[in-house]
Amino acid sequence: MATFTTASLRAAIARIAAHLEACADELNRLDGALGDGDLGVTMVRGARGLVEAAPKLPDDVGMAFLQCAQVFTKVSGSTYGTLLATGLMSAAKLAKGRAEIPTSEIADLLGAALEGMMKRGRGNLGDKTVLDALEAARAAAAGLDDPAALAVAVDDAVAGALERFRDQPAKQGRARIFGDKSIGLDDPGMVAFKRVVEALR
Amino acid sequence: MATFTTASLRAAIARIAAHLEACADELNRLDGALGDGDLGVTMVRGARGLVEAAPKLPDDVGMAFLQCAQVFTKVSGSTYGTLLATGLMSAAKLAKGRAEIPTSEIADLLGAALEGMMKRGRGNLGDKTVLDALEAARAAAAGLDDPAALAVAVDDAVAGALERFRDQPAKQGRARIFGDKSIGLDDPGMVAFKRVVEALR
Amino acid sequence: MKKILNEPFSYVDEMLEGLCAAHPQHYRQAGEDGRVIARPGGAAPGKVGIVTGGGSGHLPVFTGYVGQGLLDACAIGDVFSSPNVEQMVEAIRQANGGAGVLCLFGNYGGDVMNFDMACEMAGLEDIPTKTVLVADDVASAGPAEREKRRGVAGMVYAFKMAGAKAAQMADLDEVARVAQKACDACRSIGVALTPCTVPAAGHPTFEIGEDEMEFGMGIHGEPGVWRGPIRPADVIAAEMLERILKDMPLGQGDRVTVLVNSLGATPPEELYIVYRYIARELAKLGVTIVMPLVGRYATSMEMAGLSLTVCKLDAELEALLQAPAECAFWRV
Amino acid sequence: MKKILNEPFSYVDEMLEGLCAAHPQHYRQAGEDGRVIARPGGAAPGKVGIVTGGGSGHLPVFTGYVGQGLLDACAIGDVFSSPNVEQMVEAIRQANGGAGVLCLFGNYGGDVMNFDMACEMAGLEDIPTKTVLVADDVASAGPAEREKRRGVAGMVYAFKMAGAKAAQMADLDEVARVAQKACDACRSIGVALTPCTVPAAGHPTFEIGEDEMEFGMGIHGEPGVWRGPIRPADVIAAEMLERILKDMPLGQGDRVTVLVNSLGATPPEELYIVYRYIARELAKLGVTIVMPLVGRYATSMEMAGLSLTVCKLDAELEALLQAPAECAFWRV
Ligand SMILES: Nc1ncnc2c1ncn2[C@@H]1O[C@H](COP(=O)(O)OP(=O)(O)O)[C@@H](O)[C@H]1O
Ligand SMILES: Nc1ncnc2c1ncn2[C@@H]1O[C@H](COP(=O)(O)OP(=O)(O)O)[C@@H](O)[C@H]1O
Ligand SMILES: [Mg+2]
Ligand SMILES: [Mg+2]
Ligand SMILES: [Mg+2]
Ligand SMILES: [Mg+2]
Repeated sequence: MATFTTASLRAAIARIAAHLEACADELNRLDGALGDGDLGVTMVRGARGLVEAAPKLPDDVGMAFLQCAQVFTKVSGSTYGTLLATGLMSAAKLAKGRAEIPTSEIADLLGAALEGMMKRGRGNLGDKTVLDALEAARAAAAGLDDPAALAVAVDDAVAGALERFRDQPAKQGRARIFGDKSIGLDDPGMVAFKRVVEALR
Repeated sequence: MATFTTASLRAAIARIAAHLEACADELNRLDGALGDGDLGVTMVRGARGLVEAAPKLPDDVGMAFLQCAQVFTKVSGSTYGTLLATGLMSAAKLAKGRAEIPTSEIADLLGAALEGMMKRGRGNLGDKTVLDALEAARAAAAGLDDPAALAVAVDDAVAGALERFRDQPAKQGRARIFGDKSIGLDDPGMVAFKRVVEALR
Repeated sequence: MKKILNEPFSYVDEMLEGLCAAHPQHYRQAGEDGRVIARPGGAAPGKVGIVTGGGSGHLPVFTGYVGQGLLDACAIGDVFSSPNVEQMVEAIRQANGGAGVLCLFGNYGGDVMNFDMACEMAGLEDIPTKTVLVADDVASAGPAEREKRRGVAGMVYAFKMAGAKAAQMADLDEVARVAQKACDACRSIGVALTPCTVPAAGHPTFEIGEDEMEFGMGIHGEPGVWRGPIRPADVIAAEMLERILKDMPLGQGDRVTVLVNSLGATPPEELYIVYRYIARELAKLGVTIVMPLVGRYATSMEMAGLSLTVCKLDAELEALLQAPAECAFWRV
Repeated sequence: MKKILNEPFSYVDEMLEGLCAAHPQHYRQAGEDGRVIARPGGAAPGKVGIVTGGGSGHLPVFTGYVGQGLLDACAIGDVFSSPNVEQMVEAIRQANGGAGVLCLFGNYGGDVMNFDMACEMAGLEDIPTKTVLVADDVASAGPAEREKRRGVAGMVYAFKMAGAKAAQMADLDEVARVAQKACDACRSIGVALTPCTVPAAGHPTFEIGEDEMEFGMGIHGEPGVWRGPIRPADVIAAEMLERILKDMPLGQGDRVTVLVNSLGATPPEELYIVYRYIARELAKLGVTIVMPLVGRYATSMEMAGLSLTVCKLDAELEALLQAPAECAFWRV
């Protein structure tokens, strides 16, 4: 049975961080079209913070998630940073006290993160936000216990979500005030999530 | 020997006031070109104040002048009002205690007014201001004791002063900052004084 | 951009450095990045701490109201941006004198979310917190959706009254109750004549015609209720008062306090012209004005415009309003 | 014209009505036309009265500084215009508590002439007066012609120090001596970024490019020393300080007070950025800053820009600076 450990987390951080550096401009541009254009900055700052924190992350996966959450509470005052911090903190509660999480439980961690983030942001599924990408990832991960298969399934699912929501209007955050002008444009937060999961494929 | 009395002053006020009402726009316009455009307003307000004050002016010509001076302290915060008030007050000091002033002394009253106004405004003859018109009037009045002849001489002299200064630059007040642009334009304060004396011709 | 600054990205940090240099008796920088302003003497033991936070560009709001009888700490974001969660947690720590901390701030999405998380994290550090949101802008939502309203200048009264209650050593529930009561008693509305420029953006927050005003606009340029030619002061004042009274009727014998607040560029001369109208009209209704404020209390840098806040008083709020208080921008 | 007003010609009278309605504890309208603001309690018997006056549009200057430990009365002209002589005489009467009256005002031609006449008329009423002119703007004339300089924000210190001296029941000569000493100790210089609009004129006082500033401009738009692209805050602050120090050298051990003053629209955020620089530089020179002021103390309605005033203190001036004072705009 494959498991997720702090070592897996360190490896993931390294891959995600490298990929996000390359995606920063794209994310700033997408957020610039539907918001204040800082999403790339948020992601890069967060990723760099994670890289810095990685060597000292504890073996308790829950506590490791908590420290990752704290990184995101410092990076910026933007919504996405706080939502990611919230998601990581919710996952931390579930993982607390354990040094190994079975791959089959990753869907539960994603579910916990989703629940925390919905509560925090008072957002709903269908609003065309990162929440919808996360829910797609959770559903795809459910029942899978091979890490590689899971990574592929999750990335494909998030791509599908992007596809599905592209022609809907945004109902949350700064993008909402653009109303129907957001139709046809990808939600920057969903794209950011896509960049994260595709780095793990 | 002809004399100047409070009755003469009342008659003069009536003629000056009527004429200034007709000249207000012209004076505002002239002051607008070289200043803040309020000179017509100052003159009309002053004239109306004098008309109101006229019936109750005392027989003591000096005290009558003092009350006229007080009218001008109220009409506005502009230079011209204060200068006229100063001139009237200076004349008042000379005339104080007398109900009749020989016409031959009018030049002295004008001289006293001029001196007071120069001190108040720290202005000099040759600055192209009301002072130059006043000096021309004083010089013309000197030695005359027929009121009608004096009125003509004074008006002609002020006209001559206007002529003489027209092509010089202003050296005092707001007009000064216009520098050489004031060349060719009449000084509004000199014109206002001309309108006063021509009303008495 | 008609602004006096160095690097746009150092605007807030340089401002805070100057603020603390000028008023060391009132303000102290705290936190890893100096983005928390706290009282120089530290938290008062046993007193409920009051914390606020929000974007920069609104001085005296938010930072300026840290002071005796007012706030204990403030988390400071970039211009018009929420502070981050860690800054808020640090502000909560700085304000904690062992009796818990009230988070009292304007109802803006980012601030709400971040304070929510910050309170959760403070909880992990065993600091009890309560949250009260200021939502006084009647232009931003109807009475049925009051909880969706933006927080504007009314927060000054909430700071004052809650601050006075905390200074009396009331407990956290009591301080939160008073803060909520003050918020419930306030109604505000603003008009904007010109935009302002966020330094990092470098361009005005919105466009508006040379003879236009926007009625009901928010302090970050959030859309208002109408845009049209600039009206006379009394006509503007009448509509502001009417909209406030529609939401919160007042009559004979009522006591209120009133704030006529410049959004920045509008000079006190014009505020007094408006105050004159408001005072007359309230007098006609038999309403007594207590301790009116006329000036710059909640601004948007160099934006032209003004807001009116009416706060209805009962004996408790009136006493708290008049209790002593002191910061660099206001002394009671 | 981005202003909130009714009739341009009622701007000043409506402003004064609002001012007195909002702060009856500080201000009372007097005179036939209400254009004098005096202390509500009347002149203090035996105390030297201090009177100022000038055009409107500079709040808190001039009217705002009537108050305890400050001024006793003020004559108020239209926007940017001198009050008339009668208004000044009335202000002198209102301030006269039997110990004579100091006329303390800015060095502007119309005001000087009118106060000169007003003092003469007050003399006819047996009220002894003395006059001290504020002439602190180093941009307006070189050191050889100091007496020709315009009076700007430095007058706030002259009001404060003379007001404190009068409150100590000093005689007229002493109060005038202190006022003159305060004026001699002050140097100011300003920069303007935008003009303002005189309501009755309806158009801006001057034109300036979107990226331009004018260094050394006066508060009515009087020409400055150069016009050019807007520079960084620290560069502007450095030139202001340099010009002041050239006129009044300061060094190790000197004590000063400093005012970083907004001309109106420039927000406190930017004033603090500039104060930060000034405080650092003066510290480098070994100069100690006492009770700095940062805010809107002498303005030109909605003009953008700021001024720096440095006032060199000796023990006497420092004590007078810190003596209690209170008006609606400032409390010490
Ligand atoms: N209330 C919300 N709940 C969930 N997701 C949200 C919410 N608001 C915004 N988002 C997501 O956050 C993304 C924007 O993040 P960010 O740029 O940090 O926002 P901002 O700069 O406006 O604070 C959006 O594209 C969307 O996916
Ligand atoms: N210092 C001065 N001495 C004498 N006359 C002066 C002086 N300054 C201005 N004047 C006269 O006053 C006239 C302008 O008067 P007025 O419009 O009242 O001035 P302002 O509106 O600028 O105060 C000028 O045309 C000039 O004749
Ligand atoms: Mg964004
Ligand atoms: Mg953002
Ligand atoms: Mg004029
Ligand atoms: Mg004038």
